[in-house]
Amino acid sequence: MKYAYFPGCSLSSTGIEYEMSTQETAKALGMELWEIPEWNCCGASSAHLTDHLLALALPARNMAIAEEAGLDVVIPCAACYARCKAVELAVTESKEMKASIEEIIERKYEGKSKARALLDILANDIERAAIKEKVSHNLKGLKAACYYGCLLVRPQATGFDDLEDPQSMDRLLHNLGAETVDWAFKTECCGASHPTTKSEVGLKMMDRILAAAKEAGANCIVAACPLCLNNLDMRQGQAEKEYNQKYDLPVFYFTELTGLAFGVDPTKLGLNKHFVDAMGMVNQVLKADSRRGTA
Amino acid sequence: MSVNEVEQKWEPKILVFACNWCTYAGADLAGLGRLQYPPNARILRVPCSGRVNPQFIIKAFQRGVDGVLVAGCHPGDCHYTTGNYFTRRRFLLMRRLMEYMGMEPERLQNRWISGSEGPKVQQVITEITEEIRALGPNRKLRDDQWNN
Amino acid sequence: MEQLTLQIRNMAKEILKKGDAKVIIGWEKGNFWYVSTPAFIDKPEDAERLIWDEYCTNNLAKYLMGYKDLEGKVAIFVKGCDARGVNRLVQDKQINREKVLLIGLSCPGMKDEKKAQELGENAEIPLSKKCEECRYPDPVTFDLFIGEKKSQKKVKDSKDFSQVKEIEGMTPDEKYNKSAANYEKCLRCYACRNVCPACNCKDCIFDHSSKGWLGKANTVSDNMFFAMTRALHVAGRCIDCGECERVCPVNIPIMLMNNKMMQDINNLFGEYEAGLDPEDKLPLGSFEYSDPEEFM
Amino acid sequence: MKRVGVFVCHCGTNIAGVVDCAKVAEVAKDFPGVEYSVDYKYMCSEPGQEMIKKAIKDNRLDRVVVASCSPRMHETTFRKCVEGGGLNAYFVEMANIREHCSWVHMNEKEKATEKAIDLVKMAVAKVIKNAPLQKATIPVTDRALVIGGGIAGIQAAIDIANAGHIVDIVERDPSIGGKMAQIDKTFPTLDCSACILTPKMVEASSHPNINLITYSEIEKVEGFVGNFNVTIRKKARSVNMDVCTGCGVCMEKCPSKVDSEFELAMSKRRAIYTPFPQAIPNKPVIDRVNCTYFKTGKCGICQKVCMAGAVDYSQEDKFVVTRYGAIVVATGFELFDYSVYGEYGYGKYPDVITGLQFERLVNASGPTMGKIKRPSDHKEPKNVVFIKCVGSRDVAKGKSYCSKACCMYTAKHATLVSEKIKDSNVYIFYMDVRTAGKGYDEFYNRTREQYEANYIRGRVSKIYQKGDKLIVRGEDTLISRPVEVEADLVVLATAMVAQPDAAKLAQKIGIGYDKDDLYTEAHPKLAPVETHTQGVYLAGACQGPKDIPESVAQGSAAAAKVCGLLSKSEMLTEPIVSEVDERACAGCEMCVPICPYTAIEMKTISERVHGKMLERKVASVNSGLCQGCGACTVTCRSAAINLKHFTDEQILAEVNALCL
Repeated sequence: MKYAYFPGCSLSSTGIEYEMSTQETAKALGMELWEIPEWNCCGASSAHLTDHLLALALPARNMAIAEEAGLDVVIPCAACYARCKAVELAVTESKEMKASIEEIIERKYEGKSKARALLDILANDIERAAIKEKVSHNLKGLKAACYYGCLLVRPQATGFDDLEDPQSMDRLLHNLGAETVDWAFKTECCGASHPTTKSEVGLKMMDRILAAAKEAGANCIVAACPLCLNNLDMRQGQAEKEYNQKYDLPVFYFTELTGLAFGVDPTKLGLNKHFVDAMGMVNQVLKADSRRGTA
Repeated sequence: MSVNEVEQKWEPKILVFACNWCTYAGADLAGLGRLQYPPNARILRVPCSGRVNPQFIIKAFQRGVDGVLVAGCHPGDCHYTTGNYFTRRRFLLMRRLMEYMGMEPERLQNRWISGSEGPKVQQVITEITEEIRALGPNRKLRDDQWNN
Repeated sequence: MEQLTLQIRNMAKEILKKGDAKVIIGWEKGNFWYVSTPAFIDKPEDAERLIWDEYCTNNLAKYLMGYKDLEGKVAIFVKGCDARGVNRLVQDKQINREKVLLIGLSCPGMKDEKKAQELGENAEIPLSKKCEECRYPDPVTFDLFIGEKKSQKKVKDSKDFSQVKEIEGMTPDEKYNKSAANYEKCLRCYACRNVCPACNCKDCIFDHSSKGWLGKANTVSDNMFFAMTRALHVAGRCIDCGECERVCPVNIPIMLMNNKMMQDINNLFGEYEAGLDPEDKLPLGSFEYSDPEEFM
Repeated sequence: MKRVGVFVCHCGTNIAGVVDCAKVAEVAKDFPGVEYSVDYKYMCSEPGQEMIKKAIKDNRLDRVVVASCSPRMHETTFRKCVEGGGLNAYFVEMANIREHCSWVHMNEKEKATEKAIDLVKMAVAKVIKNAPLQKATIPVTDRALVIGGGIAGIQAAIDIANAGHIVDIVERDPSIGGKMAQIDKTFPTLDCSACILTPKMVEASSHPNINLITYSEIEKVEGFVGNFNVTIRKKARSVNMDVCTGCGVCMEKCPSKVDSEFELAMSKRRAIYTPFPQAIPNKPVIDRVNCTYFKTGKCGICQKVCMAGAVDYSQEDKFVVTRYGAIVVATGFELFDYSVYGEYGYGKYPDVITGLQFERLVNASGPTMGKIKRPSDHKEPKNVVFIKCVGSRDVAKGKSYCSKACCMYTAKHATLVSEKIKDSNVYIFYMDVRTAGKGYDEFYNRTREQYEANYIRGRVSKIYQKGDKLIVRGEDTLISRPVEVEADLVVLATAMVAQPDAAKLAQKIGIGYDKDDLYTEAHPKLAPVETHTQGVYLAGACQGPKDIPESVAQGSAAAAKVCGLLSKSEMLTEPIVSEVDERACAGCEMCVPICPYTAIEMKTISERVHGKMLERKVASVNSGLCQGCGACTVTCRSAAINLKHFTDEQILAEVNALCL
């Protein structure tokens, strides 16, 4: 399986664990990731609020390069994915739009090369068996609240799973031996863009999600978006203070857990880089597993 | 009389196929309302626009009409539920074929005119008459034995 | 092709011997090296007459009409265009698919017999026009097959309407003069109709001057009525085999009309290619509420 | 050669004031075939008509053209007139020189006269080719079929029966009554639904002219107006209706319990059951899917306990064919399946229920004896949220239309909650409040003011379980603020939709249905209960969402139509129908799908070809079904199918006349 790879800006900075774990997981699964040369920012959040055409042209350039190479594009970041998918649809739906985009990027983009979310591929493309056979460490003991975030499966057009109650990540984690909880906040906005500007709004939105996860009996949250994870992980402390709660819910990337289950060294997955301690739970799980192994 | 006299005396001859339930009734309504329009159109009554065979139109041009209007109920209002949907398909194609053969598009027109649209009858027939007048007499497809 | 010819003959013998079919429709060599004509074989020994060469241009489908009431099966050799012709007749309820045995042959594209006549035997003979533009050299339906299933002939992935576009670009008068010039030549010999698999009426309106559709006199006006009416009658049903144009003794570009209809049907009612699936709804035998609205 | 008479009418000055009628009559004399031509003040008047009749005799005329007003006005008049003159009624054509000429060209007398001449010329050319047509008479069977035993069907049946006609009601459920039987109270009067419905059910069942055919379905419908042959499938009841006394012992003793359809799965019924206590007929059926005996061959308790020996496991489905003159379709509606709404939890929250379930919860004979208890823990809810337009007015996930009754029944539910549960709070999320109807808006206002229901204008974006509460989140669009309600019970006003098999039934009967499978009326304004198939009428929600009064009204309307049809023993059919020239028909079947009335079917004919008999298929027109639109004629390449009175030849003659 060879894919063009679009990491997007955050994966080399705040989302470094996502990058590390994505690479490790891909390696383990024999996915070849060809990083798009000279890729540019997808323009998420800022661009499409200012200029519709620009917002499509930015990701279009990356997609075009991939198309020239004849590859579909795999994208870990939910925001980047949404933008790339948007342009793929835009050019296939309207000849006019295609023309004006191609004029800007001075490249052809037919929409032949498809934008694919990494989660979609892991959960829906790769055979259940193929995943299971790679699992060396069963993640039994994890009760994960799968958190898809607001724009991975929305809107219907760009999404690849149910809008209100998606299941892809749940399926993937089950294959890794983890439990997942049924909760109502899978696609609720985490307010990531508010805490700095309107913390009372942002933190409230976040607190809801943490509370709901706890109430549903989860002992960790699993995310598929660097911004969400950053928010839920880094600002969990603030939220706890604000509403004097105690959640201590580690927040994982689904790729970290996949890598972990495949037997990759936790530090190679960046599991030691979290704000809410993740290693503690990781070690528990690993210990429990080895115990089961010996027993 | 001389040729250009003929030309001067020439009046567009327009044949209108009108469905009995909508357009024909609409034309009656125009009458009741005394809505004046040019006397060039001759209305031929058919039960449904779906009854109008494109072959009639070619024949009409062969015989020497200068323009043809095929009119029926609006989509969804057909007295026979679906007749006008077939009319629409047939004439979307027919009009393109006529143009392709060299007929000016104005010479074959289609309209949806309901039984309540007297004013539309007036407006449409006026428009078409003027368009055809501007084009002049039709010689295309004309069968010479019908030279009048 | 010699090799295939032998297979064809053997298979034909077999079929007749076993009684799988009463008659076999194929091709045999005509009076000239550049002519192969339809052959109708009903005795095993006659199978030797059958051939397969680059002049088997005729679409055989229409000949099935002659065997409608035959008890037992008719076997027929089909290229791409013949097969679509058979589908046409099946969809028009003229023949029963169960009663015909289709023997598929993938077509390399046939040579232009008129050119051949001019250029002579050892010249390089070009493909005939219908084959140039053909996009289905391989039969779309068959029961048995002889030879390679995939033709070597390269085909365009979409139909070429450039000639139609060319005409559409002209002014009305230019258009009219062109079509009038074409149909001035028409003899109304009806060869185009007789060869056409889509022209399968029991009783053709052009045969009755009494009904008032068509006068007896051969006038440009009536010729054009004939041409346009026929174009409308085969619209959405023409299987694009180009036989009408090939057989026209005065070389009228008849496909210019049929292609126009095909193009517009695609644009107006969605891509459609007749003769691929006899179960399809006919473009002019159906409608969509969402059809383009121009009439207002 | 035909001998045509032309009669030009002045219509007082209406025509003569503009058109030179004398000239028209004069010129017409020279038209081919015209033997006699005259103008007169009022052709439609008594003397005018006499003049025509006389002219026919004196001049041996065999065709007549009247140049006057619109045929839509006087065609029948002059058809009668020429008939009186001894000609076939269809030997007259009219030239419309008033509406289409004198009235619209008042200032162009000369041109108007020319046009009038042309119009007469066309009419003459056509009339020469007119063939004699006879209105056929077909017998009308004096028996009506009502499909569906809901309130609309019951009302229709009673009215038809009272007019003295025999009516059969076919109901697929074991009892008549329909949805109304499940409803607790009716708006705006709040009188009990059962109290007003059951008398009607009883009246229907005891009426000498009405036969109830319950637990039965329509299998096949053939024939046409006045003569429908309907095959009815009587499902095996496993209970002999003639001997069963309806004592109910079997139902008490039956060991296998299953969800009750009538109670919407909120309580159990037995495998041998009547759907509800007031069921009519009040005799049980065995639900074979869930019956232990039919599943395992053991049990048989009901048979043992039945004193009358009515239980009969050996019964089989029966098919009966009956002939009807008219059919009323009153198959009603189903409720929209709201589980497509993820925001409402895909139906996984037990305390999110539908309005109809709520009806059962407040109903004294319902699963909770009329006490409002929520399904999950049978606690009495304090905060109740109602959400309107669930599946209605939602192009994305539901139906584009408004279900019409929801605004009112939600208001009704709100009042019932606050009447039955003191210190309860009611919240109603709505898009618009539509309460058109007598006493309706007043009711809605009472609900707001007197019962203090909180109406919140906005959609609900999410419902989720938090402890034993349902958190309902939405937006109040009037103050554009998010709102959150901690609810104990959520009631959804789900859309009224067509029965799942509505389209199938429509195809059996041959009536039209729209994109939502609702049956289409012949005309949205002027023929709201007729269908395009003569003799078939619509009543109730199968044609579109309706409340009870509307359904009842339409039931009576349909009944009136049926009575009009059945009041005669014979009916005339319009002779202007298509006909097939079998010699020319190639049997391509192109015309068959075009016909909106399924009037064209293929038939096999045998003919002698070269001395041997051969069979082939040709189209044939059922003149009872054909309405004469002529759409088929254009699809026939060989012009083998033609429309009488509007034949190709006639229309061509008019075209030619115009140009000669």
